[in-house]
Amino acid sequence: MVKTSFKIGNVEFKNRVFVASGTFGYGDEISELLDIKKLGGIFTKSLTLKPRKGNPPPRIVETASGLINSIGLANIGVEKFVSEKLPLLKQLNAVIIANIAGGTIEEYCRVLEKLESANGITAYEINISCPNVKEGGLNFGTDLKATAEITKMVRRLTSKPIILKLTPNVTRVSEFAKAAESEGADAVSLINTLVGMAVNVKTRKPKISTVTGGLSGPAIKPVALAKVYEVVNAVKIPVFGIGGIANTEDALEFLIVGANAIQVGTANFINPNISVSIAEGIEKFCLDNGIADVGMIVGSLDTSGNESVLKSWL
Amino acid sequence: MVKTSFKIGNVEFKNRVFVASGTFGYGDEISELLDIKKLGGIFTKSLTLKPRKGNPPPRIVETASGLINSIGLANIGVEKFVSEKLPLLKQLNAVIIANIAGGTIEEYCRVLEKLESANGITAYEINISCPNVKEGGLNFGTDLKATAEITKMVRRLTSKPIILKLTPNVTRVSEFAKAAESEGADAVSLINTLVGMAVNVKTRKPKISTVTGGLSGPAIKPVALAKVYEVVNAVKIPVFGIGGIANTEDALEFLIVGANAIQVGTANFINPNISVSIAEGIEKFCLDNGIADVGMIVGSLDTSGNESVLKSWL
Amino acid sequence: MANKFLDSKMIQQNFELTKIISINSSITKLTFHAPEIARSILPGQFINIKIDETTVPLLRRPFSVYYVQENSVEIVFGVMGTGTKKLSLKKVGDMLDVLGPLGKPFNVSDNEELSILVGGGLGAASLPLLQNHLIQKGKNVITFLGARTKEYLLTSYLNDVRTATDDGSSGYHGTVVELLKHFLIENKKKNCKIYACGPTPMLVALTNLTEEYNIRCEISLETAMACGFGICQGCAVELKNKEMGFALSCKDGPVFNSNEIIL
Amino acid sequence: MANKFLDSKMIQQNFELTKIISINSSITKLTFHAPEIARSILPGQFINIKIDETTVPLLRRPFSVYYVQENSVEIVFGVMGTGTKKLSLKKVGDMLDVLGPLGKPFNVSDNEELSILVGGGLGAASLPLLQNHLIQKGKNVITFLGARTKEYLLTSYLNDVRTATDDGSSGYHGTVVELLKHFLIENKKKNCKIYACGPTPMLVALTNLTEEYNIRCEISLETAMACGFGICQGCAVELKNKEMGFALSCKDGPVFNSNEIIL
Ligand SMILES: Cc1cc2nc3c(=O)[nH]c(=O)nc-3n(C[C@H](O)[C@H](O)[C@H](O)COP(=O)(O)OP(=O)(O)OC[C@H]3O[C@@H](n4cnc5c(N)ncnc54)[C@H](O)[C@@H]3O)c2cc1C
Ligand SMILES: Cc1cc2nc3c(=O)[nH]c(=O)nc-3n(C[C@H](O)[C@H](O)[C@H](O)COP(=O)(O)OP(=O)(O)OC[C@H]3O[C@@H](n4cnc5c(N)ncnc54)[C@H](O)[C@@H]3O)c2cc1C
Ligand SMILES: Cc1cc2nc3c(=O)[nH]c(=O)nc-3n(C[C@H](O)[C@H](O)[C@H](O)COP(=O)(O)O)c2cc1C
Ligand SMILES: Cc1cc2nc3c(=O)[nH]c(=O)nc-3n(C[C@H](O)[C@H](O)[C@H](O)COP(=O)(O)O)c2cc1C
Ligand code: FES
Ligand code: FES
Repeated sequence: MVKTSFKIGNVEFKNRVFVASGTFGYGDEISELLDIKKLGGIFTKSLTLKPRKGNPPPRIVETASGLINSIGLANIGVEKFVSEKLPLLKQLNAVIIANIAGGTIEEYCRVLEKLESANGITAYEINISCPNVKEGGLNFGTDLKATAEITKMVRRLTSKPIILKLTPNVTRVSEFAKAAESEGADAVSLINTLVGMAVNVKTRKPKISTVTGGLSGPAIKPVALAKVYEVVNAVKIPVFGIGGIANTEDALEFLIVGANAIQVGTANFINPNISVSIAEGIEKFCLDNGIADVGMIVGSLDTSGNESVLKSWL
Repeated sequence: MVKTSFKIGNVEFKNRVFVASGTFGYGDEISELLDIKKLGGIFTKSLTLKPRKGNPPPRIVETASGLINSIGLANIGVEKFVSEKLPLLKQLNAVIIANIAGGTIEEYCRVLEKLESANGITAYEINISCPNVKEGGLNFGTDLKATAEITKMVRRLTSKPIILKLTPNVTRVSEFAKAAESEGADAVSLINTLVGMAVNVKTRKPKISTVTGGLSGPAIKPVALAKVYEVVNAVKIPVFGIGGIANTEDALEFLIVGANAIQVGTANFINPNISVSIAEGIEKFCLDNGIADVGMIVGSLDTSGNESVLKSWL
Repeated sequence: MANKFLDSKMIQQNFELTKIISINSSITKLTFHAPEIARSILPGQFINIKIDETTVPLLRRPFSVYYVQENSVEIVFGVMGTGTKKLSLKKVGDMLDVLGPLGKPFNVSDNEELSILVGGGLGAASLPLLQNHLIQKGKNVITFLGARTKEYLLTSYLNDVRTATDDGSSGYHGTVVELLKHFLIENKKKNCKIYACGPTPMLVALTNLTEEYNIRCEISLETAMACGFGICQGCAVELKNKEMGFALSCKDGPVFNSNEIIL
Repeated sequence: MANKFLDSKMIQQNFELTKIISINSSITKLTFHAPEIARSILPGQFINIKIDETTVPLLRRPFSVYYVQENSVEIVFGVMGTGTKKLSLKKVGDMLDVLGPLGKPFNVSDNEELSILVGGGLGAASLPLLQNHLIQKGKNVITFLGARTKEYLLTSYLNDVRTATDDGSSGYHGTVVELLKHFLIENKKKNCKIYACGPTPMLVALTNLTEEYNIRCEISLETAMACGFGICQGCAVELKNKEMGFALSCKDGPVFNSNEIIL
């Protein structure tokens, strides 16, 4: 028997494989194709205070081994989520982490309060890749102060685990992880999508209605691994690794680098059952290699004999 | 007849297709396979004051539609370049832009001086994706002050065009472009590689000797286009677009977004003749579409009817 | 816009390719053994195919079911890009990773006297199955097919077909919507209903025509999709009723009433 | 470490696949019509193949030339990952985008009495061509082949072969280097030279053995490569002489004297 469970704060999760926000609907849609009980948990689509229709089409375009999206956080709003979706998810025995988005810090707080007063949410993930409406659209997640401030404000509202979801579109993501840690976040998750763009050469128009969108998928896995590596070396709180994970080996790469758990995103679109397969694949890897606890893989990267980039200059 | 030439500062280039630094050797190696006279020019491998052996193997690994490298700026040093390579390149009638790297600002200046006193360099590209030895390895290119300072110092040493090569691994690359512009750079080029990483799950070792390396190739094209879009909207000086360009259509995407010219990198490894094919392809595109001057494509992106990400929140 | 057609349960499975036919230099027909899909697919629904195990193409590619015979399912397609190119190079015996049936089918339970099917190019791929379901319901069915040249006219399996080609190489010389207009003018049938699939310009022209003549019209869209089963929200379609926001082409469609959406 | 072997000019060209043979479930042999390569390739040189037009795999894949007959070139390979998998699925008539010949060949002009070829697994792919060149130079040649099981022993085209397998299914039960050691002990030949290609552990063992017995030894490496023709500097190999920095496997190699590099 392999130990697959792990803890964040005082919450124990069944295993280390989760599905990423926005890539699994609200969790109820594809319950026919996989047993969501077998996952560590489900990160919901980002929830906002009011329902959001989202951005006009075209919202997606495929690139080399990647996908650009600009869904615009289309969602049914927190209230409808609580009244319509949550009961369904509870029936399916899913572990639910609610992902929260907002245009102001107050909005984040209000959404969290509404979820807190409902029943059945295990933890919160705070999506800070949103434009700060009051600061003229500057992305919260690229603003160190705003990141710290959001963390501080939501922290006061709940004793459940808070996971700050970091954007990779910054110079030093570890500083953002540290800010979240010092304001009391229980964990961080990364990466959200990279800013990306594609152009239709015939029409000379952007292939995405908002000109730029978020790049995800296997193309970004190397960037995600490097960012996770930077963060695990900077903070003590657990890290969720996200970005281009499409099979067991990809997931193991993140765990070895130091992610305590992983989230599967874009790959769900291609193979809706892939997250459960990965959870099983990790367990099998442990069995085959005589590893008693998946946790023993976490951070097992062997960098002996490696050279730092600086050293090569000295 | 299509006009393909364009100017940077007072220098006229034959066309808008160049080969990127570090992806074409010194320019002489593959002269059998293509006619380098047909290119706008060749950006040399980064040149440093002393010869550099580069990083230990493994230096490269392939990822999904991408390549991570950590060559470590292996090069023969500026003096040997001037004495051994430059004469060969002049014989081939190549337009040469020397790419300069260093561990200190003084080193950049010394390299440039040595090149300036030689004969046959058309312009300089300053690679600031190097660790600043005096600042404990902080990358010059992620430090706004250092970027401005380097530009200022090299600017004083030459009247030839200076092109600042920007790293994408920053929050707002346009700020770096503006700093370069205001210190007198004639152009900027972007993107250099994204920080990336890959892990061998069997050995638990990084697949690159320096743990992280630089990600290039088609995987990064969407990121490169978005960064170029950000920069062309922020500065007036010309922009070289770089990142994942592998065919004529890719090159046109960059021109449409607003790059005045493009550089082909990783694709040279796969098809050493591709840059010349792209130059021809752009000309054919213009002929087929009745475009008299390639410059008319530059910045022709049609964003009418597009929505800003902020607007979707308001 | 909830989906009322989840009767045909979505499955993901590998099916064996049993036949590959090049209909002509640009159109390929694949047949695969898939009893589960053959049994449950409804006209207008689609399947989503993972082309191969690599990440290029990354996403599945959606295709209409062209025809069903016993336990076999047929699709037809043209080479558009990497995905369809690779698909056209498959060999008999290869396995095809299929997810489906997906989407909302055509509504074949209306009370029209004459069912008029309209297909443009490879859009005609969804018509044979539809025709058969309508005939089973006791309807009179005729089909109008348009294409660039006669090579692109998918007339097989269709009983009563009128054709139009851009180059005049078969049937009417002009667009299929023009041809249909002539027909509607000549045959002032009262109670007809149109079912259509094809390129957007054709659907726009058709929507205008059916509004003018006040004829019910269902159209099937070929919106770009990331998942195909309702979880990514990538396939948004604008609704005429702005209050309603966007519909999802993969779940609320791909079949819509022509008067409810903005093309 | 300048390349002295640019006599065989590098070309990039599409060649037609004329024959595909599955040597067994895991090894495939491809033959293509390429007079230009057939004429100029030297033993130990390699060719770099673009698998298909997509970006997965992105880079070319290097292969030794296994054999040359008239205008045809043969390669053999096992399925390792995406590139070799896709290559194994090619069909006769497909075109193969080839860049080559590349790299520095074995030096066949030494004055040894006995030339000993050593191949491990698919590393043996470079030996037949080498054998023939050595025989043409009037040398005595024998070959030692090692592999996991007898299925992986590429004995074709080789005249005088001794084999070793990990599972004992053919020849000596053990490694090919052990077998060679027995041979060297039994036959105290004075003047022999070893030419080897195979997995790194084999080359390490061989390097130690040849140092012990003070025998000249050239080894061919299978370093990962991005370009294959000297412009990326990705294929660095550490030299024993630290002063010299790194050699490039694609240009200064893939053949090196075993005593000049660190494996
Ligand atoms: C519900 C549905 C049913 C479909 N049924 C069929 C069918 O039965 N037969 C058939 O041949 N095709 C059908 N299509 C279209 C088919 O899915 C596309 O042709 C295919 O995805 C193209 O993939 P690719 O990788 O070859 O091309 P890509 O490389 O993805 O694209 C190549 C070019 O085609 C354009 N393109 C891609 N997808 C579409 C699209 N959906 N509509 C219009 N242009 C597109 C791209 O913009 C690009 O210019 C259907 C699409 C949908 C959504
Ligand atoms: C000069 C040279 C000559 C070669 N000649 C032959 C030949 O004649 N026949 C033949 O079968 N192979 C030969 N190879 C090896 C061949 O190039 C690789 O097997 C091939 O590149 C693997 O590609 P892939 O996409 O299938 O595997 P990938 O997906 O790239 O890799 C799959 C697995 O194989 C490993 N791998 C990849 N490349 C190598 C390598 N070069 N050496 C060892 N392990 C590797 C990877 O680490 C990974 O674990 C040669 C290599 C070189 C450099
Ligand atoms: C279509 C789509 C929608 C997404 N929506 C959200 C979202 O609502 N909230 C969020 O925090 N992240 C969202 N993401 C980001 C993913 O959760 C994930 O961080 C990212 O896609 C990288 O992982 P991947 O490469 O595995 O997809 C979305 C991603 C995609 C592709
Ligand atoms: C193997 C390799 C070596 C490189 N060496 C240099 C270098 O010496 N100096 C530099 O400024 N950029 C260097 N680059 C970056 C490229 O010039 C280019 O900015 C980057 O690869 C993105 O373009 P691409 O995706 O077309 O390759 C190198 C890139 C690669 C792949
Ligand atoms: S394609 Fe994903 S929701 Fe429609
Ligand atoms: S593989 Fe590029 S230099 Fe050797």
